[in-house]
Amino acid sequence: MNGRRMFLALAVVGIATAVFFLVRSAQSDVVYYLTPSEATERRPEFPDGRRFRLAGIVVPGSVVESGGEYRFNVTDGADEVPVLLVATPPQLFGEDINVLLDGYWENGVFVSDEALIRHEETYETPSPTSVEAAG
Amino acid sequence: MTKRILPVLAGLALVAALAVALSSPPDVLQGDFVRILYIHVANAWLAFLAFGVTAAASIGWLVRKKPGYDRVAAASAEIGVLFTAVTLFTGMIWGKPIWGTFWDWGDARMASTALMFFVYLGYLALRRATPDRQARARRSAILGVIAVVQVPLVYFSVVLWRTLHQGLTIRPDSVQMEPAMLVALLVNVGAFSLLYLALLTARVRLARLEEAVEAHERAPAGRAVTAPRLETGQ
Amino acid sequence: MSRFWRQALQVAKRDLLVEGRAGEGVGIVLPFGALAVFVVPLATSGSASLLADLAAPVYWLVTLLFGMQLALRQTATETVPQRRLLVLLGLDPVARFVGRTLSAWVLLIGLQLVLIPLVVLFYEPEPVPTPALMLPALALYALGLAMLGTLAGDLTVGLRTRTALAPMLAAPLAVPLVMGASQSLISISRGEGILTWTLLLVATDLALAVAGVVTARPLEETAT
Amino acid sequence: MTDPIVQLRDIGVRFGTVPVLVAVDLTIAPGEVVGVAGPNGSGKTTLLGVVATLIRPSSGTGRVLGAALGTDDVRRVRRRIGLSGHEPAVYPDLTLAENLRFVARVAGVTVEAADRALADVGLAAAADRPAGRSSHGMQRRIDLARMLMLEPDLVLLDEAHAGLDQDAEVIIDVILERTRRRRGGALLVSHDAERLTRQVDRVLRIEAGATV
Repeated sequence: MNGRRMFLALAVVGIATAVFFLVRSAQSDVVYYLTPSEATERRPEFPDGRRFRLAGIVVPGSVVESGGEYRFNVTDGADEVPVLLVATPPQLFGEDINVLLDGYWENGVFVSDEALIRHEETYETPSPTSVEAAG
Repeated sequence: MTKRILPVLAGLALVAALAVALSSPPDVLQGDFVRILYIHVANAWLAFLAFGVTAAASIGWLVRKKPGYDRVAAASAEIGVLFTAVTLFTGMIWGKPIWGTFWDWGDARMASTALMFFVYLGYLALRRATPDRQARARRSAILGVIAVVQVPLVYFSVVLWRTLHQGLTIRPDSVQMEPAMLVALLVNVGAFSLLYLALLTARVRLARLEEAVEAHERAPAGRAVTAPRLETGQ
Repeated sequence: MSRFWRQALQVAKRDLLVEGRAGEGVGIVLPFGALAVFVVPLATSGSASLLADLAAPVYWLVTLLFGMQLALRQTATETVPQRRLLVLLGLDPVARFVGRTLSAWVLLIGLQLVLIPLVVLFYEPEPVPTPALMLPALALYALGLAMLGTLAGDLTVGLRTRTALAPMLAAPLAVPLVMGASQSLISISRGEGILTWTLLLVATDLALAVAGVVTARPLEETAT
Repeated sequence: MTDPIVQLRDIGVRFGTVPVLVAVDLTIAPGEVVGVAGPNGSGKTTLLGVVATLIRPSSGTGRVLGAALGTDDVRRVRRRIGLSGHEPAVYPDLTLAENLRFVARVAGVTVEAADRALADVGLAAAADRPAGRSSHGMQRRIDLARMLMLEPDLVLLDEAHAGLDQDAEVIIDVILERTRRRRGGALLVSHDAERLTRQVDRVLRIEAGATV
């Protein structure tokens, strides 16, 4: 029965260690989405047409709409990526909003046909100024 | 007496919670949609709690072998499945206007919550499939212990993976929420906790009554066998 | 060799000997799984690129579902008199869990090795740069499924609805395994690291092993 | 060594809400062989399960080979209990010899002892026959061969005479004789009262879950 205890102790330590490194490597390794800097940096890994997801903040003043297509830039504070969105964006889409785009590179432009809003875990009530700004 | 008080309290609390949720200020980004969050989060939290109670009661049964633990484990799992279903449903309603989609397969939180739902559906199926009460208690207690492994996986999935779902709002070191909204959330969590308690006690009481009916005038098996009413003819 | 490992190996050997005689896994489950691999192309439009994309998902689906069939095969299900006999022989319930897992593991690896060439041949997926890198993931995946199959089988022993119930209990719990193995394959074909997914598989396998050891004693009583 | 092999006091067993045993008292002294008789459904087989430590009593107290029933203590003594139930405990896909050898290896007994026991019960010539394609009587003999091989201190036979011919009867006689000599105990359940009284020291009657 001592063997049983020893195994359980070792296994729990093993699970803890595995989960610890899992969390660490998951944050760098697992590509659910790329930030604009990562997307620029790892450009060679994603040839034109290969799909991935890109997440960033819509740069204020960059949104141009024409015939149901939207052109804008997304940023993570460091790099900016030009985006062409060929779909109807969600209700909350707008400047300074965190978006998650599904698409691929095409001649240096990220072409996306699906946009989702990624909202942060912070919740705020509108301040008087922002209410006016939202209009 | 108490069996009347708890449902009434839970009902009043739910009305109050709804009032607070509707009167609380809108979110700067999400506007009025943020009100769905109060119900969504309260249900998700109670689903975790319910499955945690199932696991604890399962361990209790394995150690003590008292039928009371089994009743609590079963009742809590049933309520947990119900709350998980509400969580998934409200999450989808919320996701459409906010994220722009009902469901996203790449999202670890959504996928793992759906899995948790199926794990506990399996738990209930196992209970239904086992007629003998002792065997049912033992088998479901074992599964109740194995299944709870899923719960932390769901909770931490947003930390483990970069997901569409937002991270943890309420963390030990900071609460990233305006006080008025936090109050609304806490009132809802409180109200749904009362609902959970009311449902749990009612379900446990029902289970006890079911068993009493079953046990009513059961004679030893041997007493049901009498001498055959046949004679050998000459 | 310690008493524990002698008992575990005896149980594993018995299971494999029974399988060798009855042939339920090799003769029935395996061909049935292979048939499932053939049905998918028949139900598609015949597009080669679509089939190539489907190769991996079909492979994981078939190994999961038919792997469960294999682990829960009827001929390996111990009857009540057999279980009672083993209990009275002083068989350590943990050794029994380990032995049953080992035999199921061997059969599951066999299933995988048969299905891989079939899928590659008939679906023509894009070649993986270094296929040997998949071996640890496949082994860990099969090990996890073997433990889950053993646990689910013991939980449902003697129940009338067992054939559907046991896979239903095991399948959702198997998802971290499927995820770890399938994402390993995707990472390898992209030339990325597989550390994360290997860790996920290791953590899940260890958690299942702990579950198996902890529940072995209470499970022993389900059959008596 | 005057402690009884088995001592049950006021044992009750319920399956779900159905009581199967309600008040059973039983003592087996060292060297004693006890028979159990009673009509269908009276709880004979359940009683045997309780004595074998396989069925946990719902009420009452009992000790088997010194271990208190319902506690983990029983694990220590299980190896010394031999049980032959209604259905023989054999693997139909394994041969008769393989069945015994598997048991020998798990229990930590030599393979030679298994082969010797097989010959002792008269199955040496059928050693390579799959158990599933052997008759019920042959399977019962495997159960008995196991008792010869493992020499349990507590022998439990359910429907001791079912499916056995006169030759095989001798095996039971030998097992009981050796058990008596070891100062072990035995409990036999049978419908055949005549054969039973010949082999046992006393007969216990149970009716509707209670000893009478």
